[in-house]
Amino acid sequence: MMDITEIEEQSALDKIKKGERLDDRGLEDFRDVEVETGVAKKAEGSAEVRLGDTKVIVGVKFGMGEPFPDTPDEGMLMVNAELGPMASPNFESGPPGKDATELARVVDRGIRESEALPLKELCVEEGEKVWKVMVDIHILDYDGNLMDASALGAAKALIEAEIPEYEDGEVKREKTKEFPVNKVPVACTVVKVGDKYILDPSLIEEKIADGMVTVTWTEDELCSLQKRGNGGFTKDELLDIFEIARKKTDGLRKIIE
Amino acid sequence: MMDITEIEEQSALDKIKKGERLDDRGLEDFRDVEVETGVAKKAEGSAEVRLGDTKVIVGVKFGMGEPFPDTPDEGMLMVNAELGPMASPNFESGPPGKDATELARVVDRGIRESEALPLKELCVEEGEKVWKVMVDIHILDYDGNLMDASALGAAKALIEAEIPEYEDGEVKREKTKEFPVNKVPVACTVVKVGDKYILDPSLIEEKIADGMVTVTWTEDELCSLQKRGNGGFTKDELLDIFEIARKKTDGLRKIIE
Amino acid sequence: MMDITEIEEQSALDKIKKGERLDDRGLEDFRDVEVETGVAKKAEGSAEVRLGDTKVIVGVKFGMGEPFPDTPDEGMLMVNAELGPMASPNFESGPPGKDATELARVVDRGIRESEALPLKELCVEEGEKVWKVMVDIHILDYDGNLMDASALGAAKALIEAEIPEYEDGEVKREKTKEFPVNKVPVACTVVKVGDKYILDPSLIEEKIADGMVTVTWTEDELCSLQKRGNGGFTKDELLDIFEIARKKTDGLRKIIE
Amino acid sequence: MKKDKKLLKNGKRIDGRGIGDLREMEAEAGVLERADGSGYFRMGDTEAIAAVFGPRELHPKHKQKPQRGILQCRYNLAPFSVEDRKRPGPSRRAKEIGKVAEGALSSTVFLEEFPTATIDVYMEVITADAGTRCVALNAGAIALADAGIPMKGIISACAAGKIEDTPVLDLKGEEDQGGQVDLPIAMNADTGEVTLLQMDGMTNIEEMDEMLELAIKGCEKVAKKQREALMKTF
Amino acid sequence: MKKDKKLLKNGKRIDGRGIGDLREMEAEAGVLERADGSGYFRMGDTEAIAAVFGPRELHPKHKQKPQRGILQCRYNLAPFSVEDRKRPGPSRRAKEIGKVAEGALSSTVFLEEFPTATIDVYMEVITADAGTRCVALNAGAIALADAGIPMKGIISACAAGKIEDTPVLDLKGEEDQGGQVDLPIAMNADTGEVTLLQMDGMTNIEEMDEMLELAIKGCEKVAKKQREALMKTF
Amino acid sequence: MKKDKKLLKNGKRIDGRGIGDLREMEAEAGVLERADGSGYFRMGDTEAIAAVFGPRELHPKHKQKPQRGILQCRYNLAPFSVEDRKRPGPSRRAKEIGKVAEGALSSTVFLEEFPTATIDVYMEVITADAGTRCVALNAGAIALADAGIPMKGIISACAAGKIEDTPVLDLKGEEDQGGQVDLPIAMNADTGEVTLLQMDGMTNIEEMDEMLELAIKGCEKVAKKQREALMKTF
Repeated sequence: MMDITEIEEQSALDKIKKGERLDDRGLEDFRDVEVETGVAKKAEGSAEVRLGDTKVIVGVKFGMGEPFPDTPDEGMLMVNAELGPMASPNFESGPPGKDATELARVVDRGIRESEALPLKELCVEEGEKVWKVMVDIHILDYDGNLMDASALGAAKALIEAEIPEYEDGEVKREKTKEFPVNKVPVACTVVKVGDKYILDPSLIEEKIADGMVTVTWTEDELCSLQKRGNGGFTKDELLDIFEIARKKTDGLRKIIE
Repeated sequence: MMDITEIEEQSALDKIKKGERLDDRGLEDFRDVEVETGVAKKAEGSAEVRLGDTKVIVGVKFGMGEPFPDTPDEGMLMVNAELGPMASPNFESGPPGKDATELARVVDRGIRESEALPLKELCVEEGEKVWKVMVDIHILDYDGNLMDASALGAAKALIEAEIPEYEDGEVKREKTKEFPVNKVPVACTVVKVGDKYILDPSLIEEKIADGMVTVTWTEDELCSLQKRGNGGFTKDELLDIFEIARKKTDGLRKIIE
Repeated sequence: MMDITEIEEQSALDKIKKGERLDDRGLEDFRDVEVETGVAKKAEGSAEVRLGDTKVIVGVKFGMGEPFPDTPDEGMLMVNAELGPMASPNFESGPPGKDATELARVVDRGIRESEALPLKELCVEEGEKVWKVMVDIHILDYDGNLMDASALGAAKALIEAEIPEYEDGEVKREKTKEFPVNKVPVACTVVKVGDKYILDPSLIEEKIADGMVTVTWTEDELCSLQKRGNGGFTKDELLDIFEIARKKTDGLRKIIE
Repeated sequence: MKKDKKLLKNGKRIDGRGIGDLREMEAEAGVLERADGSGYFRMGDTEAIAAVFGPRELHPKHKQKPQRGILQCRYNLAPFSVEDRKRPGPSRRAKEIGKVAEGALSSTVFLEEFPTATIDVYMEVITADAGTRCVALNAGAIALADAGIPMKGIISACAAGKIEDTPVLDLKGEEDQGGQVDLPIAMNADTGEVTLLQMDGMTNIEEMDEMLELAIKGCEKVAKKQREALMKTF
Repeated sequence: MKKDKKLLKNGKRIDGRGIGDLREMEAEAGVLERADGSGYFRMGDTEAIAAVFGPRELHPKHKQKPQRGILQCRYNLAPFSVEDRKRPGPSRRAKEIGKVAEGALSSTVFLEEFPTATIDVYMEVITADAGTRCVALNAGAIALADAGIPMKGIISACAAGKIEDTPVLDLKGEEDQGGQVDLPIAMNADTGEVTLLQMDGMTNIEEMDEMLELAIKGCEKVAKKQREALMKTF
Repeated sequence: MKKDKKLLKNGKRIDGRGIGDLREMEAEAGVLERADGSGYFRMGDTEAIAAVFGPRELHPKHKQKPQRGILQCRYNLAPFSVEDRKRPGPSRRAKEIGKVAEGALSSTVFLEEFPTATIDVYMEVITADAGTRCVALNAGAIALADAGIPMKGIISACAAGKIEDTPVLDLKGEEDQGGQVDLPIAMNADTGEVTLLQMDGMTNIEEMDEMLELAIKGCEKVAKKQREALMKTF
């Protein structure tokens, strides 16, 4: 006998085979995307992203730090994600596990590899003092597709962020100026279920996925890939997936720019 | 069927209803208070406090450190408590849990808020070097009322402490001078059981408490409060409790001064 | 009924009583000792040691660090051991437990106490910069006698190590010079089983040991001892054990010099 | 504590409030989908979200109590909720607040109805501008009610304090930094019982009486706001 | 990234390889005794050892799945495997690689044959000179086969990349540092399916096509080497 | 090690002791109430308290042994026991000493009488002036006897050492810092068997013979002191 989850999974699967979805979306449709900014008043930039019932807050804080020895004249980017127990009955308190680590690192690479941030301009004193850009992803409600929601929130929070002045050895948070973002990396996860592709998977749909690829595009370049879950893809499937993601990220980028 | 602990708890409860206690104390009596100093020879100040079978050692060590950025000309106070596995069959090894953390923080606030320590005088070089006053609470035997025992031990250990000289960039532990304590914060926990108040609860009595308030007084001011456990108090009850604690802390203070 | 392990243990025990061993070695014979160097190309020195099915890699890395305050003009030795889950079905992932800690510390003391390393020569700038000699023991396959294998590997890796040049504030790993080792500490663990002594115990033999002593000798001095396991030894037994270990370590030392 | 700035002028505070005024409040129930109950509370710039899961089986089993359930709280500040980014995960301060929050909320829940179970209350502070534990508790109490947990009354919290020797209600960040006393309380607004009480600073019984009086009146206003939010969800 | 050194000259790379050449490989099965299966793989200077334990009972029990087994990976760099000694224990990077390795290997194992069980794959990198996750996976796949785990095909991995605007196969350390794109993949050489795919750097679809083509051909050569190693053990 | 100070003069040590003299000792049994057994031991300025809990059920269950109980030790230095305040919790050194203490005490307990159980020995050093592991073990052995655990004999410990090329008994702090060899042992005073043995420093077999002889005689005196303390509790 199947339990409720299994029955739901089977329904989701049956629907997708017929080109339909449980919530009547088209296979390549996202749920409603809502983006709100200024949600965390102490952050220098923040954004809340909702994809249906999935809800993520991203906050950006600036701080002063010592640069890495191999990049003495560059600011530092740090991305952290917490899958706290609030977001799901299955999450536990404690240090970030594999899922949170992967989430943070995929978002990090999207920003880093796209050279979205002007790291050289974030150097205050070579080898001594550079700005740290600290991006914290806080998951509030988890109904699938954390990757796309988090990447979108991070991009928006960075776009919105204002950098404090640094005067007389102190960070002056009351004085800020605009923080330039060179590129806007946006992620889209393409999910294979049987011989179909779907986008923006709900929690149930993630469970029945045969594999997923999170593709991060800037306006005109592919800057990060991450295949997730079990299952495999042929080369032709991958090339299709990159194109599907490209189109969708163009649309998502418009929402936050 | 009740197990032994439940039977004991029931007896304690029945007694208190009649204004009596298992060990024949009056409701507002402390168990025998014994305070011994100089018990840890490598500490700059130390005290062992016994409240009946409860036994606590507090040691004070001084060290040199960098001040907090927002108080560059003040020494630093650190209070830590270990509820090690020695003290009770129910304590486990590992990092401090909620109980140890609360214990340390309540004792810390009593000392900090009463301005007992001359923190400004503990500055050696502004922004660079200040004394750290490190108070470690070590629980040896746990039969209730760790808060009052620990706070009393901490106050006594600080009164007894002698501060080392700092010469030529080194802490000289062989040369010490007196360490001035401005105020003597003393804690008294008032426990509500039914419609009665009791003081200095044993382990069994803590279990049947409807709520407790730990009240810290200096000679003439109330400097810290902490309601503990479930249950609630009306405003009038609270005002009574503050007075009960005031009288009792006056008595306890005499023991250690 | 005994399980397979118990039957094996019983056979090992019976054999030893008769002066024999499961693998037909003599009581004081080591299994084949194989030592290979240069096995970790990024290490400044490395050695793989095999004692039968036991297999250990030791790597030596040099780094620059601040000296300990009480030895401002000396380099620092650090020895670490990982009993990773690869080496045995019974090892778990996680921070080093008691066994790994003991292993690292016994190897550490053999090197430190024999004054094998010229720590004074490893000072670059007194009180500021000294070389750290970092010895990492990695267990790949565990069939008993990790102590002797690890100590031998550590000695060999240090002998093989070349120290980088330090120029213009940077470690230049492409330029190296010889690293002098003054003494060669070698460990031999003597195991008591009933009234017999055996050397180089296999995993099964370690389980039936009545006690072991790990004895570390340099060419001419005893520099470290560690009694391990339960059981006890009379003084005369101990003096015998030191001599047995001396002879055997002389032989082992020849293999690595 | 810097005391150079004047915090009170002609009985008015830096943001124009009177002695006994709360900051502007906002409350909402049912803000999350996965949790069994959830709540949002804002007081001035300080805001928090809370989620409730349970009653559900307590793990590990040896912590289960045969006679009654337990209520567990996690109080946490988001890394971006404060001036200088906070390391993720509960600090010592947060652990202590989690514990007193358990005391504050447990008293109102009929835990004897849920033997062996746990009710988990997770509170996240999104922006911290003083009064974080009170705001978190207010969100937590809404979440408990939203989860349908049977309760003896709503728990409502706010802080009184002392600035420039004057008892006042609901300190905001600058007042807190320059203040002399911080007195957060939580109250069962239906029974009038104080279920959380902490205090830092130097004071006396007369001032305590005044501050408690202010805080109790504040809690009543908070309770009204919480109830309004809960009404909207029915 | 320092880009001052010329990495390509007349179609040849710093170590003399052509655009589509792998580094020299070495493979061995059954290198450990205690593990149920083990493997060694080397590609140029990068080398790794892997051990497989299982199928065996999964602890804690509440993680067991009634319908199928799970495959768990640990990827770790030895402290002495890199230029500056690495702190022991898996870093954030290593945790992530462990997770994608699970995805890469799980797809080939008949996990439905082992309900409630776990198959543990432990991979240790001994020397790191770029391509560590691929080399570790190649050792891991050999170890799985050596352990007799029923599989749909061997998993083989290698990375393509872009240096000086040119797609190339199997970057070594200096190329990786000066490179523009890193594209590690793992492939089931029997089905042609890509089971691990990561990419960092800026590129476009045409280049991706070229790089994937190079990497897929590389994986086929890796598979040959793995099979040879496994043949020797029979 | 600073060797500028003269540690031996005319056969006398800095505190006036002869070569083979122990420091002044103090011993007490039953110093704690909650523990099943407890002990206190002091040797000069070094002092320790020990508590024994058990035999009691071992958790987690999969560590239980069907044939015999186990004995577990925790050795810890109080943060204020040393010159520079120590971070709370067992260090690497303390973990190792816990392990050798288990070996030293297990040998004397009839563990086969307690299948599946654990006996836990917790030792806390209050003041450390050399010889801490021996003093802790002496307290631990008293605690075991005080708990009524059946034993083959009392375990007694002390250290010999070498200062200025001379074997001596029971080094105090300054001697330890300026010394050449440290040789802590524990002995079953009833059987004469050495159950803990560690040694650091450079020496030879003749010196070892002398030092062991000194230490064994020392342990006998320690045993006398322990037995006196235990007698007082009956």
